[in-house]
Amino acid sequence: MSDLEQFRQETRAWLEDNCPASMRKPAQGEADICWGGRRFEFQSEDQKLWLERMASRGWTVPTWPKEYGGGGLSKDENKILGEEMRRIKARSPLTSFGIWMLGPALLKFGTHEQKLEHLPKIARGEIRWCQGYSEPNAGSDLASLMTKAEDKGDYYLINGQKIWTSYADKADWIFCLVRTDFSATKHTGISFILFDMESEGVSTKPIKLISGYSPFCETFFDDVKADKKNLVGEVNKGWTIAKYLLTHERTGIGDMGLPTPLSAIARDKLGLEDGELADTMLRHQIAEHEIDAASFMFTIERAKDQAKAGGDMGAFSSMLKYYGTELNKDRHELILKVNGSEALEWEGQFSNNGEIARSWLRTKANSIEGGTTEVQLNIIAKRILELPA
Amino acid sequence: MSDLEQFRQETRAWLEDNCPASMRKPAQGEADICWGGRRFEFQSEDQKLWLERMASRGWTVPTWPKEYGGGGLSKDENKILGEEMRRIKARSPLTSFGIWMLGPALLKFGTHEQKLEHLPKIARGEIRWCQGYSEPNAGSDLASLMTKAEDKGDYYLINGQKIWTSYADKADWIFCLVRTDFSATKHTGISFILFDMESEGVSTKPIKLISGYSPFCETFFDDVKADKKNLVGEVNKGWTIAKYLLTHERTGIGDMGLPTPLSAIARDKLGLEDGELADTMLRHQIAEHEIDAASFMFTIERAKDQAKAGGDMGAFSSMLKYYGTELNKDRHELILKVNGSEALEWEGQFSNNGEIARSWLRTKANSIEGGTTEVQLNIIAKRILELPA
Amino acid sequence: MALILNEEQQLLKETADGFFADKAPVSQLRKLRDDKDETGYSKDLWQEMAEMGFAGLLVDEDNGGTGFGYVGAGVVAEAMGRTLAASPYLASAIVGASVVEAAGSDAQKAELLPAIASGETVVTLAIDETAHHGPEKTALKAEKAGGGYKLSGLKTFVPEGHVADKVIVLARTSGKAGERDGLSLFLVDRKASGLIVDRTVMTDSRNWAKMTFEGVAVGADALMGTEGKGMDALEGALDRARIVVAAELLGISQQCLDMTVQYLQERKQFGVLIGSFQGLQHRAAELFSEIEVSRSAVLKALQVADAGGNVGWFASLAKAKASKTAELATNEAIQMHGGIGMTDEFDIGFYIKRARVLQNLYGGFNYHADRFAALSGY
Amino acid sequence: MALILNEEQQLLKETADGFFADKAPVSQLRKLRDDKDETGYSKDLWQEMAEMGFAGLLVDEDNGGTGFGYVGAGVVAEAMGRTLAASPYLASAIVGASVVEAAGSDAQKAELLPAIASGETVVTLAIDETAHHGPEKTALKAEKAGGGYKLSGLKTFVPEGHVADKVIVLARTSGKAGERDGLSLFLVDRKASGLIVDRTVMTDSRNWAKMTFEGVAVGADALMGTEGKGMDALEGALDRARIVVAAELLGISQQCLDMTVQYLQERKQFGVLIGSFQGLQHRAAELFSEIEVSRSAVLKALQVADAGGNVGWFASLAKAKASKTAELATNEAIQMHGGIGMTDEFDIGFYIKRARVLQNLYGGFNYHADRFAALSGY
Repeated sequence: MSDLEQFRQETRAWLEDNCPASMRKPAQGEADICWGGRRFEFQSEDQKLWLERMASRGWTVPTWPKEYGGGGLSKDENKILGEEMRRIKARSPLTSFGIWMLGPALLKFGTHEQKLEHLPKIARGEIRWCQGYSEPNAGSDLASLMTKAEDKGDYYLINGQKIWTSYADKADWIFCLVRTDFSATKHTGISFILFDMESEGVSTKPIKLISGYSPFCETFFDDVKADKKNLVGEVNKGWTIAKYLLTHERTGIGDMGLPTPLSAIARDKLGLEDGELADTMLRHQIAEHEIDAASFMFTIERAKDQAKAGGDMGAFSSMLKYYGTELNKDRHELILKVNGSEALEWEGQFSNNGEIARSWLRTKANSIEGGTTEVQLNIIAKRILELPA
Repeated sequence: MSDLEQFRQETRAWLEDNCPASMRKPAQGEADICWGGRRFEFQSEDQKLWLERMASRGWTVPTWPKEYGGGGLSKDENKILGEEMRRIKARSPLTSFGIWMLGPALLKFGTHEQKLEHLPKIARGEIRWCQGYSEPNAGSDLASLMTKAEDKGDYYLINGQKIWTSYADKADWIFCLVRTDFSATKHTGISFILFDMESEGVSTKPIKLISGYSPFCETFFDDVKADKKNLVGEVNKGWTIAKYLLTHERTGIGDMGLPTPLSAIARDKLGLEDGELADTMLRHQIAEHEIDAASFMFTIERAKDQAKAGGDMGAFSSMLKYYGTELNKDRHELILKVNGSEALEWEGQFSNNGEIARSWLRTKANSIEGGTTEVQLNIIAKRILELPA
Repeated sequence: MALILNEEQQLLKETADGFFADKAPVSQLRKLRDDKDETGYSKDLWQEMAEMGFAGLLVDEDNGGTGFGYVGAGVVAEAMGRTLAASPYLASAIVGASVVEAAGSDAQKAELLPAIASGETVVTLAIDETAHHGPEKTALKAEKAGGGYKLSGLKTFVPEGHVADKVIVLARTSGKAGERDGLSLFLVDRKASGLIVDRTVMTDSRNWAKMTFEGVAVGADALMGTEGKGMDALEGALDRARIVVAAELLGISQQCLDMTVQYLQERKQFGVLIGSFQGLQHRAAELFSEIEVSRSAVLKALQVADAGGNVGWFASLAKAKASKTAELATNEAIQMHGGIGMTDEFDIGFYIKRARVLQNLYGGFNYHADRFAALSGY
Repeated sequence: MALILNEEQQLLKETADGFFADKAPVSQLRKLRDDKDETGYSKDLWQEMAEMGFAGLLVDEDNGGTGFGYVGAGVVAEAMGRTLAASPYLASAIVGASVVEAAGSDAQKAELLPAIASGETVVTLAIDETAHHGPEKTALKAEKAGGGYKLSGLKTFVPEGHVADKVIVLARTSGKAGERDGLSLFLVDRKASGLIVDRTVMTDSRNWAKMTFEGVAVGADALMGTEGKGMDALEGALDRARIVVAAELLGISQQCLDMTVQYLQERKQFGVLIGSFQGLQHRAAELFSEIEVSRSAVLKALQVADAGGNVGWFASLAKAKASKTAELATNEAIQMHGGIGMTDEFDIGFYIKRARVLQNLYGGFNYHADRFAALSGY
């Protein structure tokens, strides 16, 4: 038996023994997702147990080195773990910006001390992170950010304001872009720093969205002190890290997994006549959409395979982000049409408090957050097609 | 009986007596259109007779003053003439760039002598005009044209090259934009001048298009002498006249009259099942198209009524030009689909030598000639929406 | 007739624009929503609208209205679309008045029209029973009983149904769901015994109602028009209402464009005004064009509605085109505003929400594109 | 299997790109057209292609081919799309070979496959009888006669039908037009008595043929596969051909983008490079994205074709997506090139013409979107 085969058998057995039954069905909504953090309220004993057991093996972040709380798995082992988890429909034990974003950045740009300090807490779900990038006058144009960090010897004094900080009101620490040199041109003079959201001078204010939800905050820094040891990479060179992370984020947003096919929803709602959707115009629109959606799904597959084969994703991730988010907006416009006036309820049990309409409105942010569609198209035009500025 | 009623009766009687029977059915194609000019070959005696009779009353240009060869009709009388001609399906006796374009410009900007010299010949169909605007390096960007006109005392010496000159190889005279001041900024220093295409130094070369037709030419000027008396308006102020004419042209191209409804073509080709087009997807696409087309038709009606009521068309004509040409391109893509592989024949009697395909290819120029779609959108953005430069 | 507003209509437009900007800015709808107002509109505003004559535009002078007609009604609806003024205008002054006018007996007209015009009585129409529009699909039954009728079944998504005084109900007196024949119109009191009304708060913060008819008894005089021929009377009135809905959608689209253009003129990014980016300029110019083209379809349809007769083709044209344009306008407005457009604090969200409700009301783009094709003979 | 080209396929791609750029640039097609060449392709080129192994990519080694498979066939088709190389590749090496492989008897395979692979024999398929694709619509009759069959009817738009040596004909042995059952495949010599072939010059300057069968007699051994079950064998082969057509369309789209981007990088207007206008940048970036997304659908379908089995869903996906993208790419290329794109002297016109022919061949976007929906169960 090969090592990998043995790993598979052991993994299967361990999961069988350790994954609670209630964790063996897909998350039904926001409430089923474990974000971790100091103030996280577990939805159930099982949810807590599942996190602890997986974290004990480093399997919340399977490919991170063991010394930083990871599982130290090889790519092949990680693939097997994924397969085995899917086999029993096991939920992800932990979801966080620490895992997706800060972790990869620290692994690449952090010092050994920084990794030792922060990564294990991410892996165990003890600290929940948020991202401080956008500012009121620097939305798509991150390079013109104004939040100031003054060098005060062993700490930086931070003043300024961030906006669109996802879940800042629930986060414990922030990774933040700040301007450390105001005389420099836009992209230089920016640094990447970490600090505790409980520091004096930090305050957050949730932003109510048109969907009625408040996943984002305005975040204010008023003479906040950030220890110098938490500056990641070189001072004034934070832009390099930010760019690296944006690429990660883009790939994540473009790749939204496989939702229920639109046509299945339509079949349920509208029924078939002679094997075809009763509404022929909607059938046509859904077919057009699904042709794009299936082709896009294969594009993600191709991009991943290309990356595995050592290809450089580069600005291709901008294409995935742009195309995926536009598709998702289109999908939700069609879901509205499939559901007719029922989709337009906003309150009441029948419609689960307007879930269809609120989800539809939520998608409008897809092509704004994480770099607008316009910014992605600019990047494609300039970096891939090499069109002149 | 009112004057207008009397005018109607007299007009009806005159048309009845003077319009040859063969001129009482719509033009079937290019060959049926009378363009006039020195070298025009009449398709029939009737065609010639009809032009002469109408010209004798000034009714080839009914609203132009009588002293310049026009009919001197009031707006109301002109409307009645149009109605009476449509009543018997009388063909237009004469079509020309002189009537559409140069005439209105001369009436507005020309001297009495210039009007006396040129307008009657246009009215009688004796001189066929072409328009010399675009140059190889000044397509959408007319203001950067390079054709040079040097002041030589009583004439200008013209050197340079024009492109996209419609029917230059068939025209007798040209109205032409030339640069008279090279030190001036782009829009100033341009003059509007007329000269004979038989002048020494003028040569033309038809451009073969992707449709296989050659309606446009390259036109070369090599030391051409143009009499100063044929400069229209002030020297270096030709841009004002060009702009006035472009607006005229735009309105003309946007307003393409009512072609056979797409749905009628599709009904003929594809047949109905239970009263609906057998191809449901094509039916949907045609309905979408026809909703836009009908709405656009009413937009032309509204624009005309607004103009009649004294409203200023202004940049609205850019919208009509943009929308009308894009619609027409879409229409021909759909005609291809309706006709399937038959539409893709290029030679042979069955397809009338590929008429469907050639017409489709012809439409691709709609959104380029007379100011590209991009230029029209720029104009709307700047002049109507007042967006910053 | 010239395809422009005449002087009288132009004056009405200016009056309406001024009135709603002054009396019913978007902040009024926001407040109603935040207060969880159970009416969903300001009764004071509605009274003022009635005093302005807006409730009686479709009611003739003998019955206390102005008889201004559909062009006028559309002009006022467009103004309401620009500020999202909430009122039972559409339900009562447009749909209610049109159906009463088309199907009512002299007695019903005399009773209802003056009350509609004065704003005293709110009338609404209950047609749909499923999430997708289609009058012919009506299954709600009206059986003869005791010299009158007994109504049983369900109506859903009835605009302002929670507060309407009178409900005009499309019911089946014979045949089966899907058939055009056998449908009849009945005038029912909202407080009638056996009629259960459930208020539903919709995405646009307005209120619709579900109505359950548990054997609601009405007299023979509740029948409007000829039994079994309800669709003949209803269709023309409903088509006219669709055109007025299209006019409100037009107001929404125009307002979205105006707000967006203003934002593009003021917002800076990368050190320059974002309105100078050609990508955004072209999209704004395309949107402008679509709105102007929609405007023509709507105005033409309103004029034809005033001229009388069958307006089905024009109504489907206007509703389809205005719906498609409103979808584009609201989506582009949100996207071009960037993050700020996503916040509840900013007004644009109210427009996209109202737009989808109106797009869907009495048939969306697909319904009307299909009907347009059918009425065009293909 | 990874959704990328493997080393061997990558090498083939580079070879094919180099070969066609060198041996069959667009100027070759232009010359064939201007010379009114009655073959419509260069026989020398075809012979060289065969020597390169391009004619035998789908033929196994025992029969003289390379057995490279569909991914390889698609890679070569894409390269041909980039230079519009004219040859009977699609008709003979793809469709011909696939159908013979799927439906032919051992004897037929032994006779035809080596001859296809060597380029010696050109085989084509005759399906359609009207302007709109639909194998089931076949009405051309094959009646039993004298131990064999007699074929009567019309086939139209047969690619390279004017020069093909052998024609595989879909004919009806029972049932009526519209039915899937009752169709059979026959191998007919183009020069058979009673077969009238009319060459048609198409928009793309290539040649198709109309074929009139006036009681063409063939032997029993002309039947390919089982009588009445022709569609079962044909469908898989036809679907694979559709995917290869999609690959050629992909090459056209890519070439249009590349030419356009180059033009945008070089052409000045208003004193600046037009490629710096954001309006054009965004449209080019959108086109790039559509092409990449199409590329994935095409490659996936080619891989599934090589894996064997039913590929209908993938074929319709790839053909629909590639067709729609090619329509966008050719239209955008023409528009962004401005006036020069309209001239015959410039090459872009050749691309838009070839694109529409291929979009239409074996079913256009609508045909395949409809089929995609049906195969997806709605």
